[in-house]
Amino acid sequence: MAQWTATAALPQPRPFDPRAVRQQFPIFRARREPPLVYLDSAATSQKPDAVLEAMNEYYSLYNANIHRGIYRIAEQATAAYEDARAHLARFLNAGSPREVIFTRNSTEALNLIAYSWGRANLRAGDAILLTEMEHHSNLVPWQILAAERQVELRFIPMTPEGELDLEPLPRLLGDGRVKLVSVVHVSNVLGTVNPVAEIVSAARAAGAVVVVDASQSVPHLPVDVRALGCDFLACTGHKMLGPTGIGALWGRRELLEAMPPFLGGGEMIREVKLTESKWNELPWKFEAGTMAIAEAVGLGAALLYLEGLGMDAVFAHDRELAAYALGRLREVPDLRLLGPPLERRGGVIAFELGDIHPHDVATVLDSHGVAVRAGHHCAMPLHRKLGVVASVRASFHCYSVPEEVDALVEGLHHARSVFG
Amino acid sequence: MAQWTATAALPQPRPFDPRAVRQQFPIFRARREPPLVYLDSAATSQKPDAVLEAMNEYYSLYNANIHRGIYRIAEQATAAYEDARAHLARFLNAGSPREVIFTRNSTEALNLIAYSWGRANLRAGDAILLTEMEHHSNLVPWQILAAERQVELRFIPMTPEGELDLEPLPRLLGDGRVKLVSVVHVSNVLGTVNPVAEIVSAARAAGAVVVVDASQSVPHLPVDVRALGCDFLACTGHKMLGPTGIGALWGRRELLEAMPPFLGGGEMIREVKLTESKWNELPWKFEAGTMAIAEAVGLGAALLYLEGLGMDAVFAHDRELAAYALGRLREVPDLRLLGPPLERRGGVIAFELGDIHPHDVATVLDSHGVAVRAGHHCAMPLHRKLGVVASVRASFHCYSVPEEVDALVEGLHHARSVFG
Amino acid sequence: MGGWNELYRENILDHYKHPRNRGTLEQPDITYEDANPLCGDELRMELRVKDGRIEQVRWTGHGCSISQAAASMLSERIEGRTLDEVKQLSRDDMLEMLGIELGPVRLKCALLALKTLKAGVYGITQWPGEEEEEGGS
Amino acid sequence: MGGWNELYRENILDHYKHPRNRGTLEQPDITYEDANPLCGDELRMELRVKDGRIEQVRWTGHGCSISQAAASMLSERIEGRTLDEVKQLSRDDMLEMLGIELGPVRLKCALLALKTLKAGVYGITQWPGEEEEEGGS
Ligand SMILES: Cc1ncc(COP(=O)(O)O)c(C=O)c1O
Ligand SMILES: Cc1ncc(COP(=O)(O)O)c(C=O)c1O
Repeated sequence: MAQWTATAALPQPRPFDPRAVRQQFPIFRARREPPLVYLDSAATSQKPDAVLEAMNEYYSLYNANIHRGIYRIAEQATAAYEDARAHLARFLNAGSPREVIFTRNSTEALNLIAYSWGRANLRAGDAILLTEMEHHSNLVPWQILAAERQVELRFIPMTPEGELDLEPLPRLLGDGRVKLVSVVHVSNVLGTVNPVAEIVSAARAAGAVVVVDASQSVPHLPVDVRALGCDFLACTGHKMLGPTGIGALWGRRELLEAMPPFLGGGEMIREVKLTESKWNELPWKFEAGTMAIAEAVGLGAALLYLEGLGMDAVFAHDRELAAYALGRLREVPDLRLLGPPLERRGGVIAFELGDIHPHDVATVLDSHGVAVRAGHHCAMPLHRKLGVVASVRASFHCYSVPEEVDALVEGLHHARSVFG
Repeated sequence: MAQWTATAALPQPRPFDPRAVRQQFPIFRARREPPLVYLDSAATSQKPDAVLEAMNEYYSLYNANIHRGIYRIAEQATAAYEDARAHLARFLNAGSPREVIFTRNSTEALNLIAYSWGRANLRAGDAILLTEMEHHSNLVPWQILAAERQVELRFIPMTPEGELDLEPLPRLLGDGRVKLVSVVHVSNVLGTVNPVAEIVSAARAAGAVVVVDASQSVPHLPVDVRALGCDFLACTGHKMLGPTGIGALWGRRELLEAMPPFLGGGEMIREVKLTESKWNELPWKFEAGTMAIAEAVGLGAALLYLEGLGMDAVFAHDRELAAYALGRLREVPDLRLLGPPLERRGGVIAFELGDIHPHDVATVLDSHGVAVRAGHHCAMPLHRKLGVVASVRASFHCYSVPEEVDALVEGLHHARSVFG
Repeated sequence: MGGWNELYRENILDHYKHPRNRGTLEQPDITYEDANPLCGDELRMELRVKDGRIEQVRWTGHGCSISQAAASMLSERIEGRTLDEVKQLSRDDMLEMLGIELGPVRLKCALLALKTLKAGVYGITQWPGEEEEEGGS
Repeated sequence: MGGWNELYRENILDHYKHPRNRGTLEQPDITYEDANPLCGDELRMELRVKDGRIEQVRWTGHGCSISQAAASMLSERIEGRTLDEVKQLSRDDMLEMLGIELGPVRLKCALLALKTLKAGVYGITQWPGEEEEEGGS
């Protein structure tokens, strides 16, 4: 699987038919008037039958607690859970399933790094380097850590077009105080695909550990942790056609081995005495209490589904729709697009419509059945930097079709007529 | 709802028919040979149709991310998620839904207290009081905290019958150094129902904050946080007919308000700047990132189902089966029962069978279709105290029937003949 | 497609496009600012109070049509009323003024003005309506 | 009800009830102890080695029939073999000796003896079989 970055040539994927795909998602088969035009996949994706069936099958045939049971359904459940882990490891091209830790979501994965690696490795005077386009989930955990440990936060700046400005990177890394760099792979607001591999090599050369927030990339394009060269990567199931309640942290084995545990209890322990305990091996050292078993099974089914489509094809589809949408949105008077040119973005488009508040735009769109997000999309600093309070965001996945873009555009004209 | 404690009189519940209940659980309708005899409900419960249907409905009709969406299905999803919270608050007789924080499981709930309350309030020289019968999840988080903060761990001892010995309690609390007491409500190994209200009043009189690990009580008997008088309570969805991936922490509002956040990112923030943030109000301050939405909806359906049975009736059913099982198990030669007399236990029975290793017992039972747990059930110190390496555990829920106990007994005779 | 019609019924659009009492006071007795940062809605209320009665109201802020119309409507409603009367104003009163049904996110837009007012007058910082919701079974 | 039959086939029960090479050595060259605390299984292996060849094996421990039978079978298998041959022993070899199919929990019982042996001889502390599983795509 080739790693797509902003500069690499796109492979020629075998396309799929989004209309046929759409029929495999129960939410789009449900009749409603007006029909559902779902343009909020960056917030959460819809789920195909295969994912719901896998979870129903788990609950209906082999629901049992894992790792300890010596009976058939417990063994089945354990195998299914661990298969999902191994599957995700392959999906990310990780070196071993042991490097994949299940969490609730990306946010927990990022916090796990901050609590476990961060508290063990950062000292007063060290620095953490982030970017100005981070989602709050890749900002607040570091703020909390920084305040606790007198660690400095630095930021790779963002241009007015919503791209990272790497020019100051050598200076930002130059004094050797940066011990950790954490960057978003694909912006959840602007769709910008960041040159992560480039940042990684600069950061690692400067002796820093690199975290990639891949919440928006893993669901939409081929991601290969070894090609990226990073040390940790966070992703989240519900954005990649999987269920809520599950996400994952991938980490380099040496780093994970050396880290203290995060949450205590359950499977993460090897031996417990009243006043001390020995930790279990990876990955269980970081999985405390009964995990999201059905959700892991569901995530495994989502991976299989995505592999069936091909991640190259998913990304090509997203970008094709983005191209169509950018064209059609330019027809709408007073509409101001945010973010980079098509070549450097995925299937996410944020914009403003005159001075109509995004909430009002979204409400009018809702009356057309069009679901978009309005607000700051958990990226207040990004919005502040762009000088906008809030924006409207449309985002796609494999089931999105051009007619949905048409419905969006029609709704926007309508919003203008209401508030004009 | 009356709070059942070891000493209170049992209310007269309206009984239900466990055979009819059983038919509402798809796993018991699935044909298999031998049929499933599920005696591992203390590890995880099975799920009724109603729970699976609620989650399927969510995914098939209104799957959307919550709290931010201004479109119909996002509003439906938000309402359903918050309804589940309010429902759980009522179920526990909490003062407000704001006091209920969703977590992945009990383990995370207990860790949340240790990280947030513990790190803000405990100083070197303070003490934490636990018991010798805790599940690892109510032991290891405090061990980690104790090691970090030079805090002493103390333990309420357990008698050889598996009951708490409260005699030394005044001495344990006497020097005023105990700042936090955390006790299990119902033992997951022995089924012992602990006199929590009594411990709570002694602990609070001594100025300590009290945590109740209600993982095994909330699923099986009426639990009223105000009647218990505790400060925090942890419970877990998958043991109470709900899905995996969701649990809850209940806490007194004043305490929760004063606590710093735990995980950073997502809904827990009110305002984010690059280097600082303001926290959101309760309960969202403690809910970071996309939560387990479908799972909250499923948990709500489980609560409704349990309320339909009546928690008094569930507990009466568990105890009736326990009485039957204790009688039948006494027929098996060389079988040694662990734990207290029937009057002070719920539907959990642990035992040893001669010197046959529990794994071997469980394997023979599995060949009869009987699912029991064999091992230390995440309670190594308890087993060490009782002088046993491991035990076999059978545990019930509302769908358990006497024929399952018969199958267990038959399998145990068989195990004796194989290893005898 | 009744949604927007209903939601943006003329009254709201009228207040949004022609806000009443928008502005500031020379020497307000009570000033309070609040925001719903999740939406970017911000509101500042200024009151002149005499003998427990609100003589004058002015507000400034920015946000969506609902939050702005709500501030405008509320300001009309409270002028000349006593502070005690203000305390009685409930979430339902506010929604009645607006005359619409709202989902959870936009409910906060609708209630920001009332929240700001009550915080300024009584230091009540909860969202209107929450006091009532609570109290257990 | 074939499960227990198959699992506890006579061979395993025979080794469990009549363990071979159980005991300790006077002056072992290699001693290693390991445990699977999750099950309470514990094992201690003692070897006398000469010119890279295992001259004598003794083991002690307690645990379930599978872990005890595995230790007994393994001890018979390695006596007289070279340390290099021991290194070659795989998880599949062990399972072949036992002659049964096992779920994930009991797999660890079955492999404890081999793990202890390899740790003692080579300091390999992984569960047998894991080396092979890894390495990515
Ligand atoms: C008494 C007790 N406490 C805590 C837990 C941990 O629950 P969970 O694994 O759902 O976090 C359990 C369940 O195994 C339990 O029985
Ligand atoms: C870039 C980015 N990072 C992190 C997150 C957080 O994901 P989750 O809410 O699943 O933890 C999101 C999703 O909202 C995101 O888009």
